[in-house]
Amino acid sequence: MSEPTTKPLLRLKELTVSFDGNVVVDALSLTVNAGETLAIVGESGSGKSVSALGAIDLLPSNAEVRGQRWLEETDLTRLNKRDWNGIRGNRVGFIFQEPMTSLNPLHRIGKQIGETLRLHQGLSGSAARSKAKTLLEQVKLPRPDELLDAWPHQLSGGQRQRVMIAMAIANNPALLIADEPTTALDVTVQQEILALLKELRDQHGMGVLLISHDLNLVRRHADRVCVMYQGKVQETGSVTEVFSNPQSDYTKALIAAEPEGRPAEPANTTPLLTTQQLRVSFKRPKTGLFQRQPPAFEALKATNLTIAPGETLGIVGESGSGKTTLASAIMRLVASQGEVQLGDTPLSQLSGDALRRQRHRLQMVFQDPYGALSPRMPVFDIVSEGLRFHYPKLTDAEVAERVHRTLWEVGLPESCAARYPHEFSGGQRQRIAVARAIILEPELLVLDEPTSALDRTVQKQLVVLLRELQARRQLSYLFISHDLAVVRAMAHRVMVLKDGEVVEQGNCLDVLAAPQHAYTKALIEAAHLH
Amino acid sequence: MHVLTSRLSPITLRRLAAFKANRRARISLWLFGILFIISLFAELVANDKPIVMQYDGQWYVPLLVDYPETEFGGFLPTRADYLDPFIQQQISDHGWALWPIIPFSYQTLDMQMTQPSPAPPDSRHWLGTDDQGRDVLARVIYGFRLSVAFALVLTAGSLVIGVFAGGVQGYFGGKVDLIGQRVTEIWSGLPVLFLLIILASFVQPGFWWLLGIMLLFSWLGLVDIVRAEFLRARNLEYVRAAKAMGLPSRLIMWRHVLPNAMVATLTFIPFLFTGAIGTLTALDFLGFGLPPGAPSLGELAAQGKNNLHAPWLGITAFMTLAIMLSLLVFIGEGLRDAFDPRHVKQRPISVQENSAQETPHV
Amino acid sequence: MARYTLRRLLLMIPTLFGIMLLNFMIVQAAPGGPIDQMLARFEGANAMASTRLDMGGADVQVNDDSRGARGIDPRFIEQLEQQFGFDKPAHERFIGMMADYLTLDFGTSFFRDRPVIDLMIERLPVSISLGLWTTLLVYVISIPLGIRKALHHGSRFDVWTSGLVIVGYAIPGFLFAILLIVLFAGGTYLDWFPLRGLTSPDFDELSAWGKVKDYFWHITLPVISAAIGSFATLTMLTKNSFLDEIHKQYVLTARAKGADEQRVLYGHVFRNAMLIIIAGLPSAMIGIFFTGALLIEVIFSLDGLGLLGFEAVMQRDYPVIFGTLFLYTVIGLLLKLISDLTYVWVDPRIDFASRES
Amino acid sequence: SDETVDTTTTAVETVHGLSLYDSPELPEDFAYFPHVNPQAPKGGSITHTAVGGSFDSTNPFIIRGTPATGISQIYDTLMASNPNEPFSLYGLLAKGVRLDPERRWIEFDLREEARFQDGEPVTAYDVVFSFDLLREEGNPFYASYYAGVERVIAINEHQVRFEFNDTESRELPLIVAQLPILPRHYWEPRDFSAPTLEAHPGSGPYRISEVDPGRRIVYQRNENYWGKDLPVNVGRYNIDRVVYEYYRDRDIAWEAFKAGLTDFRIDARAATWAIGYNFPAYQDGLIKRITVPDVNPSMMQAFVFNLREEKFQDPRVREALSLTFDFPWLNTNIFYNTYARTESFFQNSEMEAIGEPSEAELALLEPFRDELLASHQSERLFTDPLPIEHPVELRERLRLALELLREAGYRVDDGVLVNAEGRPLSLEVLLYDSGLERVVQPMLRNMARLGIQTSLRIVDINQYLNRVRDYDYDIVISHFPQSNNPGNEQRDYWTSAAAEAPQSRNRMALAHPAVDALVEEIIRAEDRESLDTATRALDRVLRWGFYVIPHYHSGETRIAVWDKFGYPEPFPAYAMDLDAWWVDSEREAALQRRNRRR
Ligand SMILES: Nc1ncnc2c1ncn2[C@@H]1O[C@H](COP(=O)(O)OP(=O)(O)OP(=O)(O)O)[C@@H](O)[C@H]1O
Ligand SMILES: Nc1ncnc2c1ncn2[C@@H]1O[C@H](COP(=O)(O)OP(=O)(O)OP(=O)(O)O)[C@@H](O)[C@H]1O
Ligand SMILES: [Mg+2]
Ligand SMILES: [Mg+2]
Repeated sequence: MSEPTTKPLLRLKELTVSFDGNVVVDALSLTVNAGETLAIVGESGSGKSVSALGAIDLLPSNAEVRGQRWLEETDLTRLNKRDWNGIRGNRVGFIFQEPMTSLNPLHRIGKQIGETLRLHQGLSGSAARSKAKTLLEQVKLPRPDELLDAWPHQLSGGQRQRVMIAMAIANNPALLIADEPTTALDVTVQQEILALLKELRDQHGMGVLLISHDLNLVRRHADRVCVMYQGKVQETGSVTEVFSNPQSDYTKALIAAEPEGRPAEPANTTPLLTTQQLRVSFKRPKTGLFQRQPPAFEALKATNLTIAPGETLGIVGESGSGKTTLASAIMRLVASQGEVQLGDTPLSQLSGDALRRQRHRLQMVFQDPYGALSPRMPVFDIVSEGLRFHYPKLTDAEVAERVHRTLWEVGLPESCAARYPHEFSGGQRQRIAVARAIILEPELLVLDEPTSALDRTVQKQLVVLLRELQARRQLSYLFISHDLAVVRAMAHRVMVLKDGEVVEQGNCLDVLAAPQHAYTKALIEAAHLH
Repeated sequence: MHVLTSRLSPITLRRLAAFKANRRARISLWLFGILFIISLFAELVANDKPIVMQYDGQWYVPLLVDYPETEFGGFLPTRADYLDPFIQQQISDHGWALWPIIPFSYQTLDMQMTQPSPAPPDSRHWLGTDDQGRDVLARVIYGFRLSVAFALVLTAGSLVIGVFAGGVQGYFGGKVDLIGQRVTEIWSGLPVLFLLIILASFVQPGFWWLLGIMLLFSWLGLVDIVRAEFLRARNLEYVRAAKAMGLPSRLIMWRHVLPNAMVATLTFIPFLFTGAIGTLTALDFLGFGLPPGAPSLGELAAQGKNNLHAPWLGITAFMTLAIMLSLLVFIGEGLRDAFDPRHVKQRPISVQENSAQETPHV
Repeated sequence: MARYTLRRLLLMIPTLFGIMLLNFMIVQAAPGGPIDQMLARFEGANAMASTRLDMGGADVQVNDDSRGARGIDPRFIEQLEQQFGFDKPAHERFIGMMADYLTLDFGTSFFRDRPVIDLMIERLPVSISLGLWTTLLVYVISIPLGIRKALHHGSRFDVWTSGLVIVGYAIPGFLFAILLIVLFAGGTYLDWFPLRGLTSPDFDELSAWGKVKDYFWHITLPVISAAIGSFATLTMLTKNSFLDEIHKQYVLTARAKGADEQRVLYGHVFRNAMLIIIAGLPSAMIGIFFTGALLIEVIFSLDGLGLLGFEAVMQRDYPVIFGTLFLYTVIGLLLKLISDLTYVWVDPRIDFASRES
Repeated sequence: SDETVDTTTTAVETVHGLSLYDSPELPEDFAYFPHVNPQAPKGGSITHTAVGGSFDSTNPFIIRGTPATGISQIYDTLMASNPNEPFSLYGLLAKGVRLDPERRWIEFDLREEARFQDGEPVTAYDVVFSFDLLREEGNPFYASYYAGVERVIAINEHQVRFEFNDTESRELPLIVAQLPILPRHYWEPRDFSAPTLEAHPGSGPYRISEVDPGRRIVYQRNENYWGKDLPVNVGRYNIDRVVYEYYRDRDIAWEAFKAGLTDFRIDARAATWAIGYNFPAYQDGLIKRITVPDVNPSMMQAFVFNLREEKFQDPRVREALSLTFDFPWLNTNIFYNTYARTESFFQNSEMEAIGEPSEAELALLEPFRDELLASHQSERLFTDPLPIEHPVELRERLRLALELLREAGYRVDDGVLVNAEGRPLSLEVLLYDSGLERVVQPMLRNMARLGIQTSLRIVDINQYLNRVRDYDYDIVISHFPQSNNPGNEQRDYWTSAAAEAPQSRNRMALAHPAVDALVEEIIRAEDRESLDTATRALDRVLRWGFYVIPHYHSGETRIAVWDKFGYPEPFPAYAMDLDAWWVDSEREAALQRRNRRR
């Protein structure tokens, strides 16, 4: 680890943020020095993202920001729009928490990265393109040439996150604010990205404000840490200090929290879900409207799997390896070849109404919770909708009761029912998405990275909740995650995907303990499981 | 009030609050409501017969009952014309009458005009008379009611049909779209003017006939935009999520796609509304509109053109339309705000800078 | 996409056929045909369509027959029927007409003895002038205005500009046109602009610059009158679409990149917000070209396509009715296809494939 | 031509002019028409507003195309009429004329110096050609107009002869004398029946100098006009440029006049005339308003009952309905008191019936006494003076109307007027011009007070014509324009034969033996006196029959001009004769200076 200098880069003093009078960040003060990584950790919804956004004036207009902010010698509170444009993207790079929704859906990847370069380096045309390509290579995006011409919706979650990172570091910023930068990345890629950031930090003396709930990561990559709880700073200090000697209760709880335990063994082994030779291919991005269509891209190669009632199948794998695609194929949300059978029902042969009638049996939590929530629906409607439809007999009061209970179970206060999705933190939105799915108590629940935005305490709570549901109702889970600790706590069996192919599968503990495939080995190695 | 608010769900309360916060919208809604209610009771406001009267000690309610002139000493056994000077003389000799504020109905020809019509506004005719000697204000009041009713039904009708047709085509795509689109194309190719001409050769086209014919075509304008918005929205993640939840297409369209695909449609509603009035105007103007004599704002506008020396006709038509449209647009904005999840209380977006400046610096 | 486009192109044939057939049937069914028109002319009641638009003036019914009409020779009617082809049954006429259209022969006007296509070409300059400048003016003003209004939603600026465009919308275009003429071109107040036409009589002798000046001098009032009512919808649509997009996450990303307001608005939000507006442009064009300006044309004595079509309808000049209808329809269908392709171009996520219900 | 020519020709005296009944007033050696100013200066220009929106043809003789206004001034006719006499013609292209006393033929001697504008001489062959051309390829109107002509023969290059098969009509010789002569050499190779925009040559005082469809047509005075010194032309055709400016919209045309873009305007509207003249140019005295008393019978415009309808059979019903038309109210409140009630079908002429019927009239009427008593249900026709004095006051009119209706068997039942069988009296007025709604509505309102169920229907003109042709209406507005010389057209207006024909002008479908006989009497009339007697008798029959509800007329033409013209005063008795106007160059220059300054 490089020696952090003491040259202060970003200083926040008594930063207070409130939404329509509700204080969500209360007098936050912190300093990020050049060449140093300051991590903010804390409970989901504690105001981490809001503070970061507040620091560089990116909050929506119903937010009120008070307090003082300096970037080196610049007083950030006194900047006008033009000054800000010179700073943002140039001296301050920002990686947003929700990579899935943060890219402009109507601009190609190359253009979005190129724009940053053009704005601050004046690069354009082929120069920008080749620089963009280099950046994509740096963030380990596969097929960079092709993906430069891809639209954001053609990228996997992790790929989009890496595009965000590439944009943020494109101009070698002095300060990088990284809000959960690696949530959608598998551990190996995560390692490489963090190494890249470290390299930049060391080379250019970049300061990093890292927001993360992954304490492992924080411990290994941050110099100092700041713990937040309910909008307030609990404690600040060097990583070693805080981790070895936590002061506040919350910090203690946070450090102690670790997904643990094992799911109950399924009673039944007749498979609930079977897939046979399930395959998905996508059209490759085209550069022009009337250009020839390049050959299809096989995102998921013939996959067979089974899940028994009450069983959890964990899916791990490289980012972009086809996990989401597999889930969507099982859910019959993308066009696929091969067989999917749920119980006795051949899902893959159904369509229209017949398929729809089966849908309440299997539910899905989408990887991109923000995008998957109707922006004009208040949370109560979002959560209750499926219930009302699938159980029309329930009275209004019963529905309300179940909605509130479910929200409470995922750790959201009842008061949030009347709010719209955009008024939540990333982790809160993720929990809304989970609540919407579990309230239906389906037979099979497909969970695509359901805990990526959650801090350990909430994560633990959710894992417990899911296991409890499973035990009670014999639910089956298809559980996709990069977080091997969570997978270990949830899954009976795991399946490892790479480049659209299953490279290894087996009993969860066996695989984790004795991986066969080189990729799995690397993965487990990088994960630093305890 | 409290009982009511407590029964409403929090989100409805929140929307109400957002609407109320928009002062313009609130005032516009009130004004529009008042105007519409006044026009609903037009018969009480502007009429050529007294509301009640007493004659030779007897009570009469001419507003509701037609009395023959012979009741009041005349010779015509038909409905009395209370504006006839003879009858007026009789009434004042034998009793009294309570008149509406404007003693003319939309079709009343003033038989005792003081100047040739179109006459400028004066104390007798507050907005003057038109070129047939009818009171403009009375016509505006009745015309407002007629136009608003026409526009209301037409707008609602075209919204329902247009959104449905556009939505279905956009959402399902494929053959539904391909065939639906061709059908709408053929449909929109129908010669409206000729249909009206044919219609006019069978019947005297009245309110409902015109409404029917217009309804056949007015929705076409909406189909394309709704379809475009649905085409886009159906690929969004939350629509996939709704689908994964097992909702039927109609619910997905209704609850998920539509609210997010309604920007253009919502924007157009006030204009559809006035557009409907405009259509009526144009039809009247071309002579395919409401039967002669009907209180139509279109006819007023046409009269304005034909009587340039009587500017109050054109000005009245214009003011009526302008006020009605402004009110509707402002109400529309209020509704938009109310349903906008990100609605911020009437503060320009550029506050970021302001708030930065407010912050005291050290 | 190429296959889809091809399919659409092929489908245009039955669509066109359907439209023509329906129109043919309906138009034939309407009372009063070209023969009646001829007889009317003969009787001296020249039913020029524009009198329909310009009525209510005189105190006596329009009639300029002073020769004293006499009975009509039935042979004359027969002769007319032959001349117009009405001696043949309707389906033969229709098939004949469609066959002619295949060879792009749109026939000759009953009353003017000019090929329909010539009549249209002759009127094109007026329609294009009006349509093009009006559309341009409207788009150039409304879109930035709408964006500005979205940015300052609820501010005083927002309110008064709303008021302005709404008043413009509410004012009946023909009244406004007359008002402009009275104020700026009549004998009562100012006399700045010409009353009529597209160019001056001495246009051909003017220098190039003089021609340009003369043209715009003539077109100013008509364009303003035609445009005045169109600002409102586009402005409000722009505003609301922007309001809808401006809070999305990607806008934040763009801001975080350091893009200035212009870039954020025009480079990022614009494309997302403008789907409907951009895609609607082709149809807006056709609307303005071919139908929009009937009354404006009458008031400024401009002979455009709008008037041609309306007069043809009023005079039952079938070749002109069907010829113009055919051309409009073809252009309309093509523009519709283009606008569909624009959707995909604007938003690559859009496709036209079927979604199972 | 090789036709055999009747040699009786020479026996008939050659004369210099023709008149309908008597001989022409002016002597053979008259120098110029009495009303003209022979010293009128030449030059200047006059700009008219053309009506009709646009034109697309310069050929006014065919049915296709919309012809430009004023084309006729490029053609000379055989003879020209004197505006000071009811119907007298003097030689123009023809220097002499011979009319067979039996009216079997007429011959014209053409002037040798007559030239077309392209220099070619005007010959008898051109006359023959023109006649045949118009009759065969021209507007079918000509075929019927000239139906009484058997054939036309060129006797030699300068003599032409028209032979008639209809020797009854006194008018026919005069009608052919007004035949416009078209150049054969020009038209022979061309298709006459197709509209054209060419500036084709005539022989008249003006030639087409600028054709700009949709905008204007300009006629230029022909400096070398062959006939400029002819007595019929002296002091006329003084203005160099005659321009017709086209405006599609009436109001815009009015603005154009105010702005000085046109300088001559006939005001058709009472309201504008009464209150419209308050703009700067008028206030500065640059515009002059002239009212010219009407010189021809005022046209009868009226609501016409369709007598095919059972309900209008009873004259008492028709009279009662007539009483509901409250003209004084209309005139005061709508028309600024500028109109007068039309009473006669020959209003404003000596042909109008006034007072009690004269002996001569009675002589014509007596043979039909029985039929008339039956159809009119009263003797008034024979005894009462005209005009019919209705009560003026509305209530009194309604009282009378109600009485009449009661007499006719109607009664009011629960506010509704019903006949003996209990069927309500309902009627519909059919219109295509919504501008006249204001004339109809007050009447309908008064009818409603009698308990009649009324409605007004405004349809587009095509449907209107269609329905009118099929007699599918109760009441329409129609016109009966009359010239000073009523003739054949009267058959079309009134006779039972016309009532059967689908295209006739007998809109009321009137079929009455007395009327039929009177019409023939008019056509046969040998002199003015007997013509007037016959028309008066007809007028009486029609008026006492209440077949129409007459409207109103103005009795004068309202002209507004930019003050630069000179014109003959007093105006000639039988036509306004704009051709005798001239331009005062000094005033014109002053106006131009002023307008340029603006
Ligand atoms: N636009 C908004 N309007 C109202 N409240 C908001 C808005 N955005 C965020 N909040 C609230 O502010 C609080 C802090 O949110 P923030 O996004 O900073 O949380 P976070 O610490 O980043 O959590 P996570 O780890 O889940 O991302 C949350 O309680 C959230 O509900
Ligand atoms: N609509 C699409 N069109 C083209 N390619 C696509 C599309 N969707 C996904 N892909 C590609 O398919 C591959 C698999 O994507 P998928 O989303 O399944 O990855 P993943 O395993 O879920 O990755 P992550 O962990 O990053 O979410 C990726 O390379 C992606 O680029
Ligand atoms: Mg966050
Ligand atoms: Mg994924």
